[in-house]
Amino acid sequence: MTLLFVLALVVTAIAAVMVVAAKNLVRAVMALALMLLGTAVLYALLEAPFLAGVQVLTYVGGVVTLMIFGVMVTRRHEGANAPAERIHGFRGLVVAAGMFALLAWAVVASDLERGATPIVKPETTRSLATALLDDHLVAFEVVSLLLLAALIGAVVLARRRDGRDEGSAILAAASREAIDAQQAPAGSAHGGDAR
Amino acid sequence: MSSLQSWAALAVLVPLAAALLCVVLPPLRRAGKPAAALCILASLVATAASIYLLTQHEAGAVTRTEVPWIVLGGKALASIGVNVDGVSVVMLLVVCVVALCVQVFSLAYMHDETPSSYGRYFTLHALFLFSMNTLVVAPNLLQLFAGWELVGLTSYLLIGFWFHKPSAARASVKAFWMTKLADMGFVFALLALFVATRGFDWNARLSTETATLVTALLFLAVVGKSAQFPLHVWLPDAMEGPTPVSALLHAATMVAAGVFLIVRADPLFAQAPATCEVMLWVGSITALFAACLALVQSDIKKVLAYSTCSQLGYMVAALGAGSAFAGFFHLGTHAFFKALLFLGAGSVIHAVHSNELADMGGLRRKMPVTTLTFGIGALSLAGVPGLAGFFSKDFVLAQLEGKAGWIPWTMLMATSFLTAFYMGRVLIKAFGGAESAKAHHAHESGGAMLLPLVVLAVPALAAGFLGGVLAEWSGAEYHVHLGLTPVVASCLAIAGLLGAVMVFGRGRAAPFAGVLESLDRASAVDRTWSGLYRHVLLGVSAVAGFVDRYFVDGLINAVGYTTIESGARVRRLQTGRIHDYAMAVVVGALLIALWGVLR
Amino acid sequence: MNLTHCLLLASFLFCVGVYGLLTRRQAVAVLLALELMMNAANLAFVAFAHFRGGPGQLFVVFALAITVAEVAIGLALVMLLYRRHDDTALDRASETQG
Amino acid sequence: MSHLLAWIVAAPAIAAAVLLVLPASARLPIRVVSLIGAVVACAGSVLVALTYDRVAGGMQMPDDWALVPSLGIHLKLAVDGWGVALLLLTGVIIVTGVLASWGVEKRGKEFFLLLLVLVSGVFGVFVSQDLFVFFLFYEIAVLPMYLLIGIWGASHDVPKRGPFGFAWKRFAVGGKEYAAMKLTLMLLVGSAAILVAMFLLWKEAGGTSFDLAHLEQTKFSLATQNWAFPLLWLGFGTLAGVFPFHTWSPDGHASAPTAVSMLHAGVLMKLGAFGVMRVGMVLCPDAAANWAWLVGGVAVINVLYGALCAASQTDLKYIIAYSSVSHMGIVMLGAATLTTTGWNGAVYQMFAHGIMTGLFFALVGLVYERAHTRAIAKMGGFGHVMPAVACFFTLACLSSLGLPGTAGFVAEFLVFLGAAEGAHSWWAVPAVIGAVVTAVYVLRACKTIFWGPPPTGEFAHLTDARSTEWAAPIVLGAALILFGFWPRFLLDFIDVASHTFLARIAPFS
Repeated sequence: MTLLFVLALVVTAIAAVMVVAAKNLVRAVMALALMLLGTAVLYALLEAPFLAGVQVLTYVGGVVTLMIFGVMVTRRHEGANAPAERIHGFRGLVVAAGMFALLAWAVVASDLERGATPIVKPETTRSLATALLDDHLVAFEVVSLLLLAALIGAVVLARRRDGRDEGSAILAAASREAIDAQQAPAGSAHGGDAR
Repeated sequence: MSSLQSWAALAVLVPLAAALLCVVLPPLRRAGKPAAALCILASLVATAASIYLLTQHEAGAVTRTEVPWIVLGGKALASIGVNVDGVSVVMLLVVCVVALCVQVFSLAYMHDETPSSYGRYFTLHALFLFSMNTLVVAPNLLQLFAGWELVGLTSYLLIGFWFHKPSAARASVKAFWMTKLADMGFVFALLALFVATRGFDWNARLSTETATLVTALLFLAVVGKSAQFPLHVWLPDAMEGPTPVSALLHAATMVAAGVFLIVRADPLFAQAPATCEVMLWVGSITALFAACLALVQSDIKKVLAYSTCSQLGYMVAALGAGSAFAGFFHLGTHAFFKALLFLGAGSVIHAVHSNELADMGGLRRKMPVTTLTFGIGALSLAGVPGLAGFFSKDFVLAQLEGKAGWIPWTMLMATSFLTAFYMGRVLIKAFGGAESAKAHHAHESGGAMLLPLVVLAVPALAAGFLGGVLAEWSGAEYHVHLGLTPVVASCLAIAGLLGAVMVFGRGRAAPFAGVLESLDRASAVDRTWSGLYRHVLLGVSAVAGFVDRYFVDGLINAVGYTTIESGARVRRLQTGRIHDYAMAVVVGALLIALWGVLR
Repeated sequence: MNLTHCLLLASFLFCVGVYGLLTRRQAVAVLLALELMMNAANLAFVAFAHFRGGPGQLFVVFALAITVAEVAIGLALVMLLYRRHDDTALDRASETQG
Repeated sequence: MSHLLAWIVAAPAIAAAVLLVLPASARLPIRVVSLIGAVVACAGSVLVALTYDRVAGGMQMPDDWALVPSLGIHLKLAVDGWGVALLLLTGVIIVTGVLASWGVEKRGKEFFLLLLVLVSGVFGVFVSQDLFVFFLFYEIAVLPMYLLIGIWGASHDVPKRGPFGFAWKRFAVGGKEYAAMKLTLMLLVGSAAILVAMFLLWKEAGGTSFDLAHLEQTKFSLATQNWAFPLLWLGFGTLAGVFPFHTWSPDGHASAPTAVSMLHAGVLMKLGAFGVMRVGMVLCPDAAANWAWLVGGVAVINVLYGALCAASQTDLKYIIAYSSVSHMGIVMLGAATLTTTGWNGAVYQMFAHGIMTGLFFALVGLVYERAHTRAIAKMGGFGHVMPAVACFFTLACLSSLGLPGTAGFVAEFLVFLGAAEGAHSWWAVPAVIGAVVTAVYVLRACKTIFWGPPPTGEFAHLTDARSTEWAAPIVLGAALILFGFWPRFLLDFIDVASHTFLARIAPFS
């Protein structure tokens, strides 16, 4: 059991680093998917099977695909590799490392293991469901409203006012790019757009 | 209020009514002649009232009525009213008579003025008479101060009557500032008196050093108003005003207000011997100093101005010697003959159209009456026995002989010689000798100008004999005795006159005239005053102005500037990029966590 | 496998997410990093629910819902950003500069 | 007549409301409506003066409307001796002010609207007996100044000099916008100080009511008073032109149009002094006694320093603005003496100086409208072309230098007496010297402008005062002489109130 736990742990960690360190956006999203799967395994190990399932369904299924769409649609002419440059690299690292040091010190110093009484009644999906649907029914309904609002909001935000759809924008971009290539064959215009 | 006070109040309020009428009804003032008539009528009423008061007044009686002017918490802090006693009655008569003569004289003298300025002239005269009378009949020092300042105001307005002349404008402002500077003393005296006695009465019993303080401050005001030594520089410049104004204000009445104040506040001065000592010396110095300068003036009015300065020095010296009556008697006689001299000079100036003695000469043939009256005035001033001047001046010298040291006595003796000498010079230069070009077609002035001269000549001759009556009224002892002083004084007077005839008859200059002329031109005192004004006062105010505009205000501007500047700098923090904001959030969270942990 | 390990992993994931948030230029990459951080939090919840009991899992359910909503809106904003700047680099959009 | 005080305060405001309705092009109706508003208020204050029972004294003609009962804020109006005098002053100044600005061309409607709002605020302050409403009206009186100076003002350039020259980079010192901004900001900082002190006192008095009578009854601890009084003194003092915070006044008045500077120098600065005495000194008697040396010391600086600054100015309006600072110093000096004579002198000086400055600024407005320059060096011999203006200007000069027979003398002499008999009698010396320096710069200005040979060139055809322009000089000039010859018309009112208020301080001073 611990072997599986360690394995999942390592996979999740590496995937997380990959998400952040990947040069190519698509690879980053794939890494995120892997990380989410790793987490789902961990949930299962921590006797939260329902969550693991939900995790896999919503995240890996929904969110990751959504991300892929996001990446693909918002790319002009970099082609497949969709570079993701980094800025303030060093400063970000220092702050993140500082935060991790603090959190890690807090977790270790609070010595959680001492006096850890084993839990008497394990949390089952049944008890989760009853908690969700009768104790916290109101919260449940509110969350559904929230999701509906998010849904409508996203649609309204992203609607194109000028009636042309996304696809045509990409086609227009691609055709423009083709013309550029003919006129300036030796042009370096790769990757970074002229800032 | 018994009839006496109502008459005195009349003498004060009628000129005020005339002045207010002229001010409130501009058409009346602009018409000129009607305004003059109204003002002269007011002066007539005032003179009649003063004459009536004189006849009704019995010796030694003091009647005073006061109306509360400022009432604080039920108690009358200050009050105004009328005070009729020997001194004020005589002074009222002197003022009103001289004022009437001067106003009648001005009718002709100012006839070539435009009607509106003619009206303005007489309105100011009425205002002056009101102020002088308020001062004369004042029951307490506060009302006396009010009259004092109002007289200063009318002097400012009348000196600057021809305000189109820049020199007249400067002279009037100079006169007002110098008297206002000196009046600061009067204000401090009133404050000290009020603190000591919660009142402004001159009969107050004070401790000697408070009395000395009050009287010294009052004397400072007198030095300013009566043009004593350090503060006399404004009087010669005041000759810029029309000659009748110089006659009335700057010879007979206004400048005498200072002496009148000392006579009025005699109970206070009696308690302060130290101040009297100072007065004695300042009076003597002024008398001698002014007499020397009078000797070298080429302008006839300047000669008379310095002569007034010198005679005022006499009166102040007499008061310093402790005899109030001597000063007052000389004040009375001096008012008459000095006014006569000035009006005489006015008549000559009117005929010759110039103030310079050089333009005059041999006028005795063309202007007999003026010559005669001017002569009487000059001899009376010189102190020739028998005339008014002799009696009053020698009485002053007699008082001095007894009480003061011999130095002031000798100084005043020298002054009486010099007085005779410079008056002789004026007589000869103006009326004797050959006719100058301008004097050739001069002609005698009209009746309106001659009548006042004649009227004033009478007291110049006879006033001396009234000494006894006056003394009895104001309760002082007076006797004419032929001791050493009167004889020496009259010999000096006659010697002065003869000397003038010998020296100026043959057209030669006075022996040490050169020195005096250079002294006069140098006018060290005048230059120090203008230097004080221009460099000290304006200098300090320029510094204050700069400090206020560029330091105090600058500080406020700097505060404003730094606020805006720091605002601009802080604004640069908002870069608009999300990463910076994210970094700020994370670092902030981290710091709070650290603070939580480390605390 | 105990609570400390799980929490250590959760904080590691969280800090990696923070690193990603601070350093990535592309808007989508930042959203990914955010996703990472949210998951770290959920992991911690589940770990506590497992080792100490309590309604940890319930929180996770709601957290999931909220995260999904956030991603949807995030991506809509990214679309707008792209449409306006032809590029999803976040530091180009600095109109709010003071 | 019931609700008289309410009518006085409301009349200008109602007129302003009516103005809102009128079209901007209706030139004459606008002016007539504003005049009616002003005249009603002035007539009301005269009626108050006539019906005020001098013997009884104290607060009379009370009106009371609850505004915010929970906090204890009532629109409580009543008038005391001081109020009568200052109402009269405001009434006279607003009527003459409206008449003096008959010829305002640019946006006349808004000008008169703001002027009337301002003056209703001033009326409110003098009669309100509730500290909160007092402060409310105080703000109403101060704020319109910003627009009035900013829009209708006149700017002039001030050369960049001195150590703080860098500030010129950020704003055009001397411009009308600069003057308006500085004036408003400094007065608002002052109001902030007042607000703090106000709540301090309100809290200490149990936090139930802002009524001044109630606040007067509570015995404030010395600590609170030692905090509240300086705040109130500096807060109200800024408006009264107390020394370090007076620099808004010269710029403000020099840039303001005629009627605004008449109202501001004439009445608003008295608001500050009234505030210091009525709120500061009456509510915090011990602190007033403790700090009297400072208030008096600064006032003495005000008098002498203000006079010296005025003597160095070349711009006519600046001379008069600095002279206002100097004369307000005399008011504060009178207040600092804590003697009945001093206090009566201070309030009488408020009245006398209000009239005097009103007259000065009205005449300066006349000269400026004709000669279009304020530099006295360029002028000369105006007495020939405008004799009436010359006469009234001389009268105003004489009153400001304290000549007996004018209101200025009575006020200044009472303050000098108060100072002499007060604790620090040496204060009288610089005050009197200040009066002499005033005589110097005032008469010098008069000589430079009105005396001298007749003007040639552009000034040859200048005309004397016309139709409505006669109102201000005649009314104010007559007031100066009337209250100079017979001060008891006003002094009896003021004296009654001074006694009641000073009784609270007497045991401490």
